[in-house]
Amino acid sequence: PAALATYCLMLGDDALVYSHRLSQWTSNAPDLEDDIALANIALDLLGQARLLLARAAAADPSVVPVLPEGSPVPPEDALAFFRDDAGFRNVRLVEPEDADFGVTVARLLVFATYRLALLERLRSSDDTVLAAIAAKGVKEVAYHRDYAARWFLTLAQGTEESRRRLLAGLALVWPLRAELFDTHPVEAAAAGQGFGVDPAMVVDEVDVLLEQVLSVSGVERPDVRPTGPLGRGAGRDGRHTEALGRMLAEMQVVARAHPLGRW
Amino acid sequence: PAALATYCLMLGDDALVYSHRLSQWTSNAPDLEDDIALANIALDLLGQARLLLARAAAADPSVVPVLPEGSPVPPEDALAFFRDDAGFRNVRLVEPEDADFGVTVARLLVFATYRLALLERLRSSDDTVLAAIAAKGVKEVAYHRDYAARWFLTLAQGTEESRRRLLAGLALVWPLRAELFDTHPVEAAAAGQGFGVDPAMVVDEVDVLLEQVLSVSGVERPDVRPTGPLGRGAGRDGRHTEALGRMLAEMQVVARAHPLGRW
Amino acid sequence: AELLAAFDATIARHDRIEPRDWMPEKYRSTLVRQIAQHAHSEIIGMQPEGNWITRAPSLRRKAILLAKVQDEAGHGLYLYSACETLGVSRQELTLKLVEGRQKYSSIFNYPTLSYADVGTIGWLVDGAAICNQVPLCRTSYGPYGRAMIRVCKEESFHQRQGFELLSTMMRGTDEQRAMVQESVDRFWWPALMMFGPPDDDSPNTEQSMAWGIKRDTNDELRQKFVDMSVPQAEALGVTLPDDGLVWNAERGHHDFSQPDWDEFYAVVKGSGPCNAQRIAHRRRAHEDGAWVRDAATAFARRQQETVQRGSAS
Amino acid sequence: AELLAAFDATIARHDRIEPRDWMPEKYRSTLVRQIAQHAHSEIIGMQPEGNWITRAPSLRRKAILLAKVQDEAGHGLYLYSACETLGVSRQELTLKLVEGRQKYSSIFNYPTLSYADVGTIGWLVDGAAICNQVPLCRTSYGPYGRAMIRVCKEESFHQRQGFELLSTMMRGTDEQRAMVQESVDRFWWPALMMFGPPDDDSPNTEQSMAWGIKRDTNDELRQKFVDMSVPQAEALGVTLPDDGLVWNAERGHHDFSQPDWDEFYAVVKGSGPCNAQRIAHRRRAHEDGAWVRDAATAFARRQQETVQRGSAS
Repeated sequence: PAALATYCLMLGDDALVYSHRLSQWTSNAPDLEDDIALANIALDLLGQARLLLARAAAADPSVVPVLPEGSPVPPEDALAFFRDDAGFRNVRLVEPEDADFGVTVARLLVFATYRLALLERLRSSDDTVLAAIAAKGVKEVAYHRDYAARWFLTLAQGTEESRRRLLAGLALVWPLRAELFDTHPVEAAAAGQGFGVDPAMVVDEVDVLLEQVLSVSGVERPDVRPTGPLGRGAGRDGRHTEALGRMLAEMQVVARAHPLGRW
Repeated sequence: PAALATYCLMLGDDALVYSHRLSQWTSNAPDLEDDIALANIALDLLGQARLLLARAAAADPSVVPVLPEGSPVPPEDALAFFRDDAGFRNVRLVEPEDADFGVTVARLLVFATYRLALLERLRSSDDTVLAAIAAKGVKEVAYHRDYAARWFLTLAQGTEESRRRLLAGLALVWPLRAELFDTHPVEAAAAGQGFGVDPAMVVDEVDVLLEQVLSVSGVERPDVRPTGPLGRGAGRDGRHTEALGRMLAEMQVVARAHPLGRW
Repeated sequence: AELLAAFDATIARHDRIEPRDWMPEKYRSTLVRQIAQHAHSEIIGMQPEGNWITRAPSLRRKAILLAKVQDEAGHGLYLYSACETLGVSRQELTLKLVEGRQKYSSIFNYPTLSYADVGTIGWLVDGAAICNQVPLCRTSYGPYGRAMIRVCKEESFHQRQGFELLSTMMRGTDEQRAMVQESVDRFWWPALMMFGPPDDDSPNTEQSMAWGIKRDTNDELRQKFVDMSVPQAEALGVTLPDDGLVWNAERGHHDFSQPDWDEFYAVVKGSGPCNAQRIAHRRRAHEDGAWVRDAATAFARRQQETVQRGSAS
Repeated sequence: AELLAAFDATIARHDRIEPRDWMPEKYRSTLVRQIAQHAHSEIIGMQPEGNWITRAPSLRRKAILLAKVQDEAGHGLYLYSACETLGVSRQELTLKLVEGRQKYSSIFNYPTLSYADVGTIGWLVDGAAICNQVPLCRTSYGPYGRAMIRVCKEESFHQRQGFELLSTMMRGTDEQRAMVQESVDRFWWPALMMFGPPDDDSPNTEQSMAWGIKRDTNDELRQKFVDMSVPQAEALGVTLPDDGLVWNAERGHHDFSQPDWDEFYAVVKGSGPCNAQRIAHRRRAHEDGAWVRDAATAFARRQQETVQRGSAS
């Protein structure tokens, strides 16, 4: 149950943090249609995050931060708003704030391709709750991937400027890709126990899918070094980028000011 | 003493908030010399803020937020880190985050011209502490003004792009100018009691000084409406822009997480 | 003259004018101005609430808020489409907005300063908007009326969500209750101003009513809103900040004080607390997105050329 | 040959080479590379600490931190000036930095994750830097040596401030003590790596020492740093994360474990946790500032033209 809870936090935090980043596009997107689409993606991921955090709390209540007596804060919110950055288990790919739409398209393509491959396998999880979450998520994330792939092609083949920005964005995102497939002991245990997926099992599939999008767009893989771990750990161990702490300062400010609040 | 404390908070919060905004240029400025100069200005204002907040706390300890028993947090920090946005008494001019150096130069020019005029008169305050703070501040802010005026001329006469950005920045800042001179009852009381300055008394002087910089730079006053109050109040009443709450979320996050901490 | 007679007859029947129908130029331009303002209001209206998406204090509230702001973008989209049926493009209207040549609802020139404002905007601002808009579902121009039906349905839902947020907060801590009251104090008067100036000062009302673009006067709608809000405020346990607010049994309505109409006109003219900020935000987003829209256009053109070359060969 | 003899004699006397003096090309290029790397390290080094300026938990600490990061910018400035005396412009070096063609100290490729990191960087990172740099005050190239004297003086001050922050936090709450320990755990090994690879793997050391550019070997300096840090850690009450760290009475030094040199080489090659982020930040700031620098250049040119026209007439 501890491994199940941590595994759910990993998948849930990926969704939660990335949803937050995408939600920052609201009222800032290049066009109304994209404002709506990005909000949709953020909403889908937020929904997945809520189910996954709730599953984590149910599997092992000890992962939920303890709040003052009488606090009506539900477990999903205690997890989202009362953990410090070191308690988050997401990969670092989802943390940075994007400087422009080019970075967003590149990041979403990589993230959605990876997550879709995971969720497809996770539909046959031994944990029926996880399997159900995955089944719902597959439909959503397939759309996210298509949206990103469509824009990837458009920006790559649009104007010189759009191509330049897309390539710059891809170069920024690409180094964070390796971490996705670097199996964490909890992921290994989750796969071993039949409720999770070892991400190393999807590395080739993701690679082929990304290669297809890149090649149809006429884009080469960036020649950049992967971002290494921090000492012996990375995002899944709670070792994050500087961006996460700043993000949480904003995300958690109201909730933390009112630990006994009802919302 | 209540009026003295509030008056000190007004001048102190102007300096504190603007210092914070300028400090965000650190490692982001157009050139090393400007990185250093902007940090210097931020440091000067931070120094003024500390003296003014301390004076406010000494004049009327009831303005200082009450912290948990045993908290070693000094009054200046209780005021800076444990008030909510509605407790801040700064003008709204100093709150927004600047999108580029053009806005910063325009804002700094307006702010420093205004503050210098205030501090010059405040040197003859009946409150000897305030008078001393002002005497020190005049030398500092005179430099801030010169720095801004020099860059204003340079950007206005530099390239088409720099002129365009400077004018856009000026148009953004200009509407927030009227509030500076809109005498608040506390400012009126401070002037009446001989320890403060009625900002309405410096409106013409500031206007002439700004006009000089604009005219030597060949820049017209922007044709924009002043930003009005919020209901019957504005910054000096604790009615701020949306930017301040976001700024405080970041600025106060560590201090608030450790109300009993020593730093 | 024949065309005008047919138009007048349609209006008299309370039937709908459709895009292909002939219409007087003044009717068309009045509609364009009104629908565009409405569309702009939805788009600018995303900002004050959007300001709190990243700070929503629970995941449920974050989802509700994000979905709501997304709905506003959707409303903007259909309203711009309704305008396009009258021959004006979204691009053109957006330029007018960011250059300050077309207005949007003044309520969005007030800042959101606490999470309670999200609830208050839902309850009072969406509530006032609904009072204004429900009659527009029966408006004479077809595409506008149909857009309004969908908008109103979603806004009622938003209004209930806003009320529900406030009512949950009122069952929370003392601080939360104070936050709700402070928020209502700030938004009550601007909400009353949403119905526009008193009828005596509203010169366009008569013509708009004759054309069936508008169906009630400003003061009628304002009264309706006050009567509706008083029992809701009681149910919440908040005090509406008007000493003059009392039930008048004779009129069968609440008496209430007039908002500060000087403030109203100042805000309309551009001196609200957030006018400059809202326009600057919209302009920045529009300009920052230009390269993406250009890329999409260039890509579409290239695709089309490829297809054409293909069919030509 | 005569020139070379004079140069060698100056070096042998431990006297200083000055910009106007003849020097071997290899000496010049080695110096440029070393000084540029050092300058870049100061500039990139602004980021990890700058990350906490807006979140400093007291106004006093905010002032100290802001002043420190500002000093780093100042150090960068004199070091770039020292490079300019060797005929290489700041602009040129900055381009090499943002294009990844010149290195900076790998320590700055680690993130700062809590406010304790500000203290740890002062204590350990500046401490290690001082061990590396004090000998450079006597380095053979005059402008570099003089810059280093000023840099070292300021860095000692920063080091004491860092230690003082940690020691204050250690007298605070349990959470603060845990924060300090966690920070020291993260930075200890990277700090040891700051002295470079073991002497056996450090091919350039010999030539640099012969030229008086460098005065101690990597391992000598690392040992000195460990010996210095152990009693300081005890005074603070933190544990250095090395089970192999013990006093060796025979050597009169502490024995200690080797850091993970694979990690070191990976980070040097670009795979540290923040390499990409640091360079992207610097590049963005440089590009965002281009229009301002262009304006200053254009303005200066115009001023000069005006003066020239004035004197010509």
